[in-house]
Amino acid sequence: MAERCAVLGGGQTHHRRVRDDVSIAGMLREAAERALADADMDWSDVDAVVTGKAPDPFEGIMMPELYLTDALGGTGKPNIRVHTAGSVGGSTAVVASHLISSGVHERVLTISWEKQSEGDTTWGLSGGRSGGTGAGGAFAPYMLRYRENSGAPENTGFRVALKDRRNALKNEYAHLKLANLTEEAIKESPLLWYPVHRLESCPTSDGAACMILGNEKAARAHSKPVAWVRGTAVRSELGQFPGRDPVDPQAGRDCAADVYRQAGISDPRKDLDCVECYVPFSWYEPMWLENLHLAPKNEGWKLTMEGVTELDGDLPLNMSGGVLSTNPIGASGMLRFLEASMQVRGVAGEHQVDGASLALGHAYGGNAQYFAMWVVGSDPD
Amino acid sequence: MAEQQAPVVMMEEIVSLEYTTLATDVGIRFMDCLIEGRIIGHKSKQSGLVYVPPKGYCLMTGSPTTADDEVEVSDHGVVTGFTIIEPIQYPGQEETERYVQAQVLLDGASSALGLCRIQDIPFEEVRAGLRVKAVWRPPEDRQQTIVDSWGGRAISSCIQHWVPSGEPDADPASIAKNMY
Amino acid sequence: MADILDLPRDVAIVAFSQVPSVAQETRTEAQMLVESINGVLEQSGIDRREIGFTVSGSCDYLTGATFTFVQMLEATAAWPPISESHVEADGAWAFYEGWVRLLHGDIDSVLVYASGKSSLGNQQEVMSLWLDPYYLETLGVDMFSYAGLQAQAVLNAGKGKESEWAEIAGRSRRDALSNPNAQVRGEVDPAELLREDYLRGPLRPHACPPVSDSAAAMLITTAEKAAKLGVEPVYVRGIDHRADPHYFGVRDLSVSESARIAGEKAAAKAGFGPGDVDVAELAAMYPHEEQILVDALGLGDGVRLNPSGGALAANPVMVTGLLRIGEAYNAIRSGSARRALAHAQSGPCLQQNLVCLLEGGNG
Amino acid sequence: MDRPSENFTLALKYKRTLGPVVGAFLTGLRDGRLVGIKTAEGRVLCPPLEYDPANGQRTGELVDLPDNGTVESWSWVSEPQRKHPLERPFAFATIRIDGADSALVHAVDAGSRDVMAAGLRVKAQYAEERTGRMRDLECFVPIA
Repeated sequence: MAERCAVLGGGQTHHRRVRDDVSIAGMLREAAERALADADMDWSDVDAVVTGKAPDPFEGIMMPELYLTDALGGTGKPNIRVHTAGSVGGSTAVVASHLISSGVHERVLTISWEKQSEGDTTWGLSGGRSGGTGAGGAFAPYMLRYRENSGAPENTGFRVALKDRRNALKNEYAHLKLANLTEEAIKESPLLWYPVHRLESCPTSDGAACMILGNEKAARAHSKPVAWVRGTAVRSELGQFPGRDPVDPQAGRDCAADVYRQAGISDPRKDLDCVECYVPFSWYEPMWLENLHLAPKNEGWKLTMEGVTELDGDLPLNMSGGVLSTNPIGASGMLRFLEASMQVRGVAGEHQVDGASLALGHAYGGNAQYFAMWVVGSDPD
Repeated sequence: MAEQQAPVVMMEEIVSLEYTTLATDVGIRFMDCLIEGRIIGHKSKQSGLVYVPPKGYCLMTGSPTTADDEVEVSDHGVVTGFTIIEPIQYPGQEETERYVQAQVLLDGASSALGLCRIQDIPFEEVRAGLRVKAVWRPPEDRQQTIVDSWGGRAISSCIQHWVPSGEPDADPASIAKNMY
Repeated sequence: MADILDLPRDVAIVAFSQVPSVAQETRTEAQMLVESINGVLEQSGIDRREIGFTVSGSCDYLTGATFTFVQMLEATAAWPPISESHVEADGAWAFYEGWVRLLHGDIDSVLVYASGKSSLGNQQEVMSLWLDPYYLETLGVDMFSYAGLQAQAVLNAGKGKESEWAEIAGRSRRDALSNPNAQVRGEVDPAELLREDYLRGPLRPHACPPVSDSAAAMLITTAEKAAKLGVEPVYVRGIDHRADPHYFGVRDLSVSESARIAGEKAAAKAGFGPGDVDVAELAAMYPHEEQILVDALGLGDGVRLNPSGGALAANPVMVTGLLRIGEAYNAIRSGSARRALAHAQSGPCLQQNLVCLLEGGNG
Repeated sequence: MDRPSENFTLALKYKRTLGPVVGAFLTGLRDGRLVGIKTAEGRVLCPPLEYDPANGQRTGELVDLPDNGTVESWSWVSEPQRKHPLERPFAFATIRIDGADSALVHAVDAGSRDVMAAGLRVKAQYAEERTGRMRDLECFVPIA
C-alpha cells in the first residue's frame, strides 16, 4: 500500500434500547466527539467523512448522511455513504482506511450508526414487503446444520451467551447488562427460532461508533498509542446459489485468508491475541471460529467449551460483550473494528486483554454472504 | 395552549410512499405455469444449472437465460435445511402459532426454494433429508401475484404447504452442499 | 486539512456500457445489470474472475424495500467470492471508491455499476425523503418544490432567465436525438416551451427531469492493465467531491460552493481545470442547475455542455452521475473531445457535487 | 399486452426523539413562538440547527425571535399534493425571520404567485391545534 493507516482515536455512544435524550445527529456527535477528543483533534482537522448504516427505511430517512453533514463537520468536505448489509460498519471502516492508505487523505473520520428505536427494524430485516421471518429465522437453519454436523453439545450456545453477557458487564458502553445469569436461565428463555433461545440472541439498540484514521505522519505525531491497520479485506458471495455452504461460507474463509496474508499472519490461532467478531446469535461463535481458520472444521465449539474464548482465555473472543450485548445494526460491525483497535492500543479498560498487540475485527451481513475484516496491531509491521 | 406545558421531546411521523411493481416476462411465465399446477425453471446452457424460479440469467456464469431454456421440475423434493419459528409479533406478521420453515430442493432443480412451510409431521421429526411434496391449492384459489426474486409469494399463492411424501430420506451426502 | 496531490498511479476507464433509459423498464434491475456488465466484459475482453474489486451504487427507497443491492449482486455472478462494496448513492460515488481502490497498486481492475428504477415509486415524494426528518421532510417539500426554490434564487440573483432555461431544454432534447440511450428527445421551439404552465413556479415541465429507469457498468483499470487488455484508455486525471450544508435556508442557493471546491481540488490533481475541457457532462437535472454549475466550475464558451442530452433527457436516479462519467468517456473515445469533465450530484439543491476530469490517452 | 402490476403503500410509523435543540424549536411552535439559536460567532440560525453548518461546532444559546420575516426565494405550487401543508395554491419559501441570519423554509399563503417577491414581508400564522410539530406553524401570510 502507498501509505500506512492507523486508528488515532475512537469513540462510541452509551448504547440503549432507546436513546430518547438525543436526536439522530446528537447521537452521532456523542460518538464523534469522543473519537475526536481521543485523537486530540478538532473538526477542522478532518479531511473527509465516511459514514455507514443499514437500510434507510430503519429510520425513514433516505441517505441520512446528507442531513447529517452539519453534525459531522462535513461542509466543504467529501462524504461517502457505505451500505453492505450487516457488515456495513466494518466495510465503512475499510473504505475509510482506503482513503488513507491510497494516499488521498491524511485524516478521515468514519462513523456508523443505527437508531433502531425510531422505526421498526424487524419489518426491514424481514425483507420489508417481501415478507420473512427476520435474521433469526434466516440464520437458524445454518446453526442447526452446524450443530448436527459438528455434534456440538446443546450448551455450547449457552456458554457463548453467558461469556458475552459477562463481558458486557465490564463494558461501560454496552447495552444489555444481565448480571447473575446461568446456563440454565439461558436455556429456560423462550425458544424463538429453533435452536436459538431469546438469551442467545442480540438486542435492538440505538447507538453509534466512530474512529479517526490517519496516515503514518499523523500517527507519528499523535501522543497516544495508535492501532496500526495491518490488513483489510472484504468479500461477498451470492446469498443463494446451487452448491452454497451457508454454514461455512467461502467468502468468509477467503476474506480471513486475505487479511491474514496482508498482516503477515501464518498461524492465526497462535498469532492473534484476541478476536472481536460479529456474533448476533450464540452459535455463530463456533461457526466463525472455524470460518476464520481459528479451529479445524467442526471443532470450533471445543474452543468455546474449553474456555479458550473467555476474556482470560488463550484466545479471547468478543471482549466487549459483542453483538449479543449491543446491536445498533449499522454500527455493530464498526464496534467490532473499534474494539479490536482499543485492545491493541491498550485502552479497553476493564475488558482489556493483557498485552494484546494483534487483533482481528470481523463483521458479516446479508444471508451470511458479506464479510469485512481488519487486523490491527500495536506495531506498524 | 398553555405556556407551561412540558417541553416537546418526541415526534411521531408516518412516512408513507406508494409504489407500483410491474411483472417481468419471466415472472409472468412462471406465474402462469404455477396457476396450471406446474413449476418451471431456466436451465443455463453455460452451467447446466436449473434455477427455480427462473431469473432470466445464470447466477454462476452471468449469462442471460431465455424462454428457450425453460424446463419443468417436479413438485416433489427434499428438505435441505429448516427451523421452527416462534412468531415474533411485529406489523405485518400474520403468524401466531409455531411452524416449520424449510428450504426444499425440488427434483430437477439445482437450487432450493426458501420459506417453505412443512406440515403433517411432528416438530421433532422434521429433518434435513426428509422427502416432501407440494400440497397445491384448488385451482380456483390460486392467485396471480408478482414474482419476486425468490418466488416465495407466487409459490405460496398456489401451493398451500409441503408434506412428507413417504419416500425414503435422501442420502445426506446428496444434500450436504445443496442447502441452497 | 491536507490533500495529497502526488498520487502514485494512472487510473483509466477502459469500458462503459449502459442500458437505454426508458420511462418504465419491464426487466428487473439485476437483468438490466447482467446486460450492462456483460457489455463491459465484452468491450474490454477481461475475464470476470480477473476483476480485483467490484463496487456499486443504488438506493433502497427507489424500490421501497430493504437490502435491494443484495439482489443486484447476482448480476456479478459472484463465484468464487469477490471483493466487493456498495454505496447508498449515485454510481459516481462508487466510481470514486473504485478509483481510490486502484491507487493501492495491489489490484489492477475495478468493475463499477449502478442501477435505478424511479418508475416504481412517486419520484417527487421519494426524493423528499432525503430532507432532514424534523424541519423539511415533515413539511412535504417535494423535489420540484425545492428545485423551484433554487431556480427562483437564480432568477433573483440575475444569474439566469426562464427563456435561457427553455433554450437549454431545447438543446438537450436536440442533442438527445443522436443519443440512442436518451429518453426525451426531439426538435422543439423554445418559444413553444415557454407557453407551458408552471409545474412549480418558476419551473415549467420542460425544465424538469423525466422519470427514468436504467443501469450502467464501467471497467476502470491501471494504465498497465489497459495496455495488457489492448484497449484504449481514457485517464482519470483528477476527481473530487464535496458537500454543502443540508438545510437550504442557510445556503445562498444561487451558487454552489461545494461544486466550486470539488472542481478546484480535481483540477489540482489533474494539472488542468474545468475550463480547459472540450466537453462537460453535468448531472444538471434542471437548466438552472446547469447555470449554477457553469459558474461554479468556470466553464467557458469553448466547453460543449452535455452533448449526450444530459439529465434533462434521461434521469435514472442513482445512475445519472455514473452516466455522465460514461458519456464523458464516450466523448473522448469518439474523438469529439480530448479532455472532458463529468459531474455528479446528490442531495437537495445540489448539496453534494462530484467532479471528474478525464483525458484521452494521447493527452 | 396488459402487464400485471401491483400497487402497495409503504407506510411506517417513526418515533423521533428530538434532543434539546430541535425539541426547543418544536416546543416553541407549540407555544406559538419562533426560536433561534446562536452560533459561536454570534450568527442566529432559525430554525435552530444543532451544529453550525459553517464549521461543525456546537451551537449555543437559544433566542426568542419575532413572528415576522422577509421572503428570499420561493416556489409556487399551483396544484398542492397530498403531503403539502396547504390545500390551496401556495408557495414554499425561504423566509429570513427578523433577527436571524439564515432562512426558514415554510409555506406562504399568498393567494397568487404574483404576490410573491423577494423582500415580501410575512408573518407566522399558527394552527389552532398544536402538538409540537413543524405544522403547528400553519404557514406565513403577507403583512398587509
